[in-house]
Amino acid sequence: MQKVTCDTLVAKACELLENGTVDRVLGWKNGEFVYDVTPALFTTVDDIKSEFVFNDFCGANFSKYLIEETRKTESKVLVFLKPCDTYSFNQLLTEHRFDREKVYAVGIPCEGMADITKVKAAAGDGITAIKAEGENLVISTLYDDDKAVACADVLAERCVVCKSKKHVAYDELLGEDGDVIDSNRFDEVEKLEAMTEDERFAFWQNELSRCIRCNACRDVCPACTCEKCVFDNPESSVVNKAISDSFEEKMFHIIRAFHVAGRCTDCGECSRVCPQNIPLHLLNRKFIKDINSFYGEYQAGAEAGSRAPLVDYTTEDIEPTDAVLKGASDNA
Amino acid sequence: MQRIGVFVCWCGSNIAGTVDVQAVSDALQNEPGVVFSTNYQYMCSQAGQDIIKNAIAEHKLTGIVVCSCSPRMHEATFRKTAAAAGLNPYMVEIANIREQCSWVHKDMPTGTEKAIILGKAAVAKVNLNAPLKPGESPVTKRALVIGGGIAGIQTALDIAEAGFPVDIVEKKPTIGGKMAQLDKTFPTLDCAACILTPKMVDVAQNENIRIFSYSEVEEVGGFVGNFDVKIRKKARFVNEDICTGCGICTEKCPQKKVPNEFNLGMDNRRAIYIPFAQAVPKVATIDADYCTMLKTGKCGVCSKVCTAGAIDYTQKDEIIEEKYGAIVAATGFNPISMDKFDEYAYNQSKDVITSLEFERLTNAAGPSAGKLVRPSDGKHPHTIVFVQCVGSRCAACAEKGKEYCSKICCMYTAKHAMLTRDKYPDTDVYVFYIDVRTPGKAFDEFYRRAVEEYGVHYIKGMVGKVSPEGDKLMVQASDLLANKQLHIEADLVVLAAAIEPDKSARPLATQLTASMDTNDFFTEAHPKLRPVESPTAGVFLSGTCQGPKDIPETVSQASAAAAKVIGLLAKDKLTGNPCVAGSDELMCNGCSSCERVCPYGAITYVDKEFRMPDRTTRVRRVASVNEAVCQGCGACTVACPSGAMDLKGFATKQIIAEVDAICR
Amino acid sequence: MQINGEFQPKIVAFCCNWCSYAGADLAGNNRLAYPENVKIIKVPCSCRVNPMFILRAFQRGADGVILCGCHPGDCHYTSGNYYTRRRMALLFSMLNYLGIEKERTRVEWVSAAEGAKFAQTMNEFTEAVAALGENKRLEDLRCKK
Amino acid sequence: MNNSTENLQKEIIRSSGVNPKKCMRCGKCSATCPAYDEMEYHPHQFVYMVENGDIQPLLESKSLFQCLTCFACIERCPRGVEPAKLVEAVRLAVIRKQGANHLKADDIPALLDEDMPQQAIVSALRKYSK
Repeated sequence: MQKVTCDTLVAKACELLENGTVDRVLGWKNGEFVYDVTPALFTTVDDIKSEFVFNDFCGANFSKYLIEETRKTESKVLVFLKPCDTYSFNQLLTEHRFDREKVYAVGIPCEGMADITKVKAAAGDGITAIKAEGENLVISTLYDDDKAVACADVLAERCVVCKSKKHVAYDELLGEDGDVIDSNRFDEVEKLEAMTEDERFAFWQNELSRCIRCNACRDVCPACTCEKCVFDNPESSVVNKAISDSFEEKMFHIIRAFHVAGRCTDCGECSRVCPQNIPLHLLNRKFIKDINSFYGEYQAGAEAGSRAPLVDYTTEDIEPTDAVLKGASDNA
Repeated sequence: MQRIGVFVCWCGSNIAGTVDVQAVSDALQNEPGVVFSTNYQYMCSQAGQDIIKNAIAEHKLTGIVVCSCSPRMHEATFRKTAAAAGLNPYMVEIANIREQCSWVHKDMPTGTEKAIILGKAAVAKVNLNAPLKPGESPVTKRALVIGGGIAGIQTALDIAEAGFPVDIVEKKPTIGGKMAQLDKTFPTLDCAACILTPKMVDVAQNENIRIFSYSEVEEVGGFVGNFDVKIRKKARFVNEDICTGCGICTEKCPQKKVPNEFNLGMDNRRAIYIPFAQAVPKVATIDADYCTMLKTGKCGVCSKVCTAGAIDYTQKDEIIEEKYGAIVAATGFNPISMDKFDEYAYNQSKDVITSLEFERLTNAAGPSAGKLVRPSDGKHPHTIVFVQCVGSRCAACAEKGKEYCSKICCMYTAKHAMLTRDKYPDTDVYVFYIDVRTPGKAFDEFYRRAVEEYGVHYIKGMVGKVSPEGDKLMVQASDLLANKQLHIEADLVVLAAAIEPDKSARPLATQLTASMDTNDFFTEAHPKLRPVESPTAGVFLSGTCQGPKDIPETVSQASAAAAKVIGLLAKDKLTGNPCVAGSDELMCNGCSSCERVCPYGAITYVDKEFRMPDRTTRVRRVASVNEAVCQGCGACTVACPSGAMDLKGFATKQIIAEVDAICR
Repeated sequence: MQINGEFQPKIVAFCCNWCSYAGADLAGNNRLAYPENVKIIKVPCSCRVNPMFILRAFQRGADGVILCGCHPGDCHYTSGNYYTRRRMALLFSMLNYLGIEKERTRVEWVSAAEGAKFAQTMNEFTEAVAALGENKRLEDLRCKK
Repeated sequence: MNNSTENLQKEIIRSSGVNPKKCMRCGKCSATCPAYDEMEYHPHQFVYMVENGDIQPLLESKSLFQCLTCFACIERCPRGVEPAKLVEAVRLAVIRKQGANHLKADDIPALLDEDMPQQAIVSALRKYSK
C-alpha cells in the first residue's frame, strides 16, 4: 500500500497544470490489464482526472522520458519521482542529458512496488482486479474468490533490497523524505561469487541463453540514453540486432553493463522489464559492488555532477589481476 | 575498395632465414583489396623504395602494406616513399615480421604462418585507412608568464632576449616574489637582493617585457599557439604612469597600523605603500581595506602630498584582453600555516617563528634592520633551536602537513644556523633533524661547514614539544643517537615550515585545463623527459609551482621553460599529429565522459543545431575535439558509451578488423 | 587450433606504442623467443583498448587476450594506463563472474626496456592459456571452420 | 629470527594494527613522551625493535608498564605509526602468556603512589584483574 494516494497526485498535477507551472504531466495510466500500468503523458486536467492512476504497479522510472520530453517545448513538464528515480534523475543531469529548468520534479514516497510475477504465483492467473487494502493486496481472478496477499510478500526484488527512501533531487516533496538504507542488495552477487567458475558459467549460460534480444533492458535503462546505441550502429563493427550465436547475447549484456558501469544507479528497471525474467541487475550490481570494493563507495546519482569511477583514477588503484581475485571469493 | 600493394622484405636473411617470404607474398596476394604483392631483399634500400614507387604508379595503389622490420624502424621511411609517389603517407601500414616474428621464432613453417597472419591484419587495417592530413594552426608570437618571482622573471627575460614579447602577470604590487624577502642565499651566501634586484630592473627596462603588477588572470580560452587571456588589473588607486615612486605619500599617510605582509606582519606599513625600496614597478598602491579616504571619503592626505598628482581614488579594475602563443605558470609557493602545530607553540609565543620570518629578522631591510632579536622583547637571543621538517614528510594528517619533502629546508636551516653563529658567536644553535638532505653542488660541504667550522649542534631527532615558560621556551626533544631526551631552555625557536603551492595555482590550473597532483603542484607532461611542460599543449611550468625547488633549480627550470616557449614561438605554424580523436556529432550524447578523461583538455562542448528528419531543428550539446591540442591517446574513445568518439589512424573499425584477421 | 595433435591457443596481445610495443621489439632485438601463438596489435596507448575489442577477439576464437601498457606513472599520455587499469579490473572481474577462466585475460605493464619481461610474460601467458584448452565459453560458433 | 619470534612479531603487528615500516626514524614520539626517563626502551625503539623482530628484550622490559598510554606519541607522529598501540600489543602479548600474571587486584593499592595518573590505575585494573 502506497502512503501517498492517487488522489493526492492527481490534485497536485491538476494544481500545477492549472496555475501554469507546467503544461504537461508524466504519469501512469492503466494498460490492458490492471497490473499493466504504463507511462503516459497528460496535457489536460480532464485526462488526468479520468485516467491518471497510482498504485503498487507504478514501477516505471520516468527520468529517461525527460530527455525527449524536455526537448519538445520551452515550457516545463511535471514529473513524479520515487526515491530511486531521483538518483537516475541526478545522473542524467550529471551527463547533461536534459535541461533542469524545463522540469518540475515532485518527489513522492514509495513503499516498494509489487512484482506481478510474484502476485500471479500467489493468486493464480486470470487477474481481473487488484485492490490495496491496508498491508494487503486483494486480488480478484476469473476463477477463484478474492484472495488477499501481503504486499511485503509480493514486493519486487529491487524493492526488497531498496537502497534508499531518500529523494536526492526534487522541486517539491509530497509526504516525508526517508533515509538511505543499508540494504543487503549485494547478497545475490556474493552468492554467485562464492560459486566455482564452472557453476557461475552454468548459471549465466542458463540465464543469458533465454535472451531474445528484444532490447527492452536497454530501452528502459535511464543510463542507456545514447543518441544511437553501438549495437544499432552499422559503423560500430559490433552492430547486432538479434541473437545469432551462443556468444552474441553475452557480448551484448557485458558491453551493456560495462557502458553503464559507474553510471548505473541500480534502479532495477532492466530486470523489471525483461520478458524472460533474466536477473540483469546482477550484472550491474557486480560492477557496483566491484567499484565500491576497489575504489571506495560510490553511488551514481547521489550527487549531481559527481565524477564517475571510470572517468577517474588514483595512482594506487588495484591491479586487474588482483581485482579478479578480490572480486570472487572462490579465487582466494 | 582500396587497391593495396603488399611488399614483403627479406631483410637479407634476418626475415628470410625464418620466414618463407615468397609464401607470404603469395598468400597475401589473395587478400581482399590486394592488387599487387611482391618481395625483395631490402625494401628500405633505394632499389626497394623504387619498387614501391613504381608499383604505386603502375597499379594505381591506394594503400600499402610493408611486411618488414618494426614500424619504429622504418615506418617514417616508407611513409616518405609513399608521399614521394603521390600517396597519402597515412595509407601505409607496417606488418612487423622481423622483431615480432622472424627474430623470436625459430621454426620456418610456424614463423611463415604467423607472418602471413600479421600481413593479413595489416591488409585488413589498410582496407579501412583513410588519408590523413595533419592540422595546422598559426602561432601568436607572444608569451604570458603568470607569476613574477625569480622563476617568472628568469623565464620572461630569456624569452624576451630571444626577441619575443612577454607579459608578466603578478598579483602583488611588485615583482620579486619570495626571493625578494630572503636575506642571503645558499650555498654562496650572496645577498638575495644583490642578485635579484638587477634582474628586476632588467625586466623593467626590457622593451619586450610588459609587467602587469597587482593583476590576476581572469579567464583563459583558446589553445596552444592561440590562447585568449583576460587579465584583471586591480585598481591600485595610483596612476602608474605618473607616479614617480618618491614615497612621500607612504610617509605622510595617517593610517599607520596596517600589518606589513612583506615583513610577514612583524611590523606595520601605511595604507598607501610601496612594498620595498627596490620594488618594480616602483609605484605606490593604496590598500583599499585600510584607506580611510576610500572607506569614509574623508582624508585625502596622499593626494595632497603627491606633487605628481598620481593619486586617483576613482580608479576601477581594468580588464585587459590579449592573445598569447604560450603560457608559463610560475605561481610559486608559500610556507604552510603553523596553526595546527600546537606542540610548537607558534600561536602562543612570539618567539616561535618560521624560517621565512627569520629571513626577515636577519635582513638589513627587515623589521629589526638586520639585528637578530627576539620578536617579543627585542632582546638578543642566546640559545636558538631550529626544527626541521615541520609539516614536511607528514603522512599522518593531510590537514596538518604535507607528505612530501620540501627539499629546501635542510639547506636554508644550515644557512641560518651558520650565519647566526658567524655574526653572534655567543649564541648556542641547535638544529633538530630527521635526515639532513643536501644533494646539490657544494651543498653538503656547506652543511658540514656549519657543523665543523661554525659549531652548530646538529641533533638527530625531532622536537616533541615547545612550551613557553616565563620569557624562555622549553624545548623537549629526543637525541636519537645518544638515546636521550633533551630539555633545552631556548630564547628563540625557528620552524622550518613545509612549503606548499600558492593558493592561486588551483584555480589557475582549472582555467588552463592543466592537471595537478593531489598536493596542488602542477603535473609535468612527463616526469622525466618533459619536466617543464604541462600535459596541456602550450602551457609550461617554471619554478616551485611544479614541485619544491631551491633558487638554482628554479632558475634552471625557468630557463628550460623559456627555451620550450621560444621553440614554440619560433614556429610560424604548428603541425599536429593527424592521428587525433574526432567526435561524430550525430551520435554524441554530450555526456562529458570524454572530457573528463582527456589529459590535455582537448575536448570542449558546444551547443549545436541539428536538423531532424521531420524538418524541425534541435539544439544538442556535443563534444568538439581541438585537433591542435589532442595528442591521440584514445582514452576518450573508450570512455564514450555511444561510440561517437573515434581515433583517426586507430579507428574502432580498424582495430576490430585487425582482431578479426588475427583470430580468423 | 591443433598442430600435430597438440592444442595451440590463439593469443591476441594489445601493446601500447610507447612502452610495450617497444618492449616487444627489444625482445626481438635480443632474440628472446616466445610462442608464435602471440600476435600483437599496436595501439597508441593501452587506454585505446575498448572492452569490445577484447570480447570481439574471444568471440572470433581467441583463447587468451593480454593487454600490455607502460608502467603506471610512466604513461606517455600521463594518465592513459590508469584508466586502462580501472577498466580492465572491472571487465576482467566481470568476465570471471560470468564463469570465464581468469587465466584467459591479463594486463601486464611492460616498459620499453623490458624485452625479457615481455618474452617471459608471453611464455607464461601462453602456457597458462594452453593448459586451459580451447576457449569454449566465449567463442562464436559461427566463426569456427 | 627464529620461528617463534617471527610469529610473535607477526602477532604483535596484527593485533596492534601498526605498520612499523612506516616509521621514518624522526623520534618525535620519544621527544614527546612524558615517561621517557622512566623507560628502558623508548617509543621509537619499540617501533624499531618490533620492526626488526627484536621482541624478547621488550617482553622482559619494565618499559612496557611505564608507558602511560597517554597517546602523545600517536598524536604527534608525522607518519601515523602509532607507537602506543605497539606498546599495548607487546603488553598484551606478555599478559596473555600462560601462568605469568604479574598483578593481582589485591596488590594494586600497595603499589599506588600519588604521582601515578588516574588513567594508569584504571587501565591497569582493567588489564590485570582478569
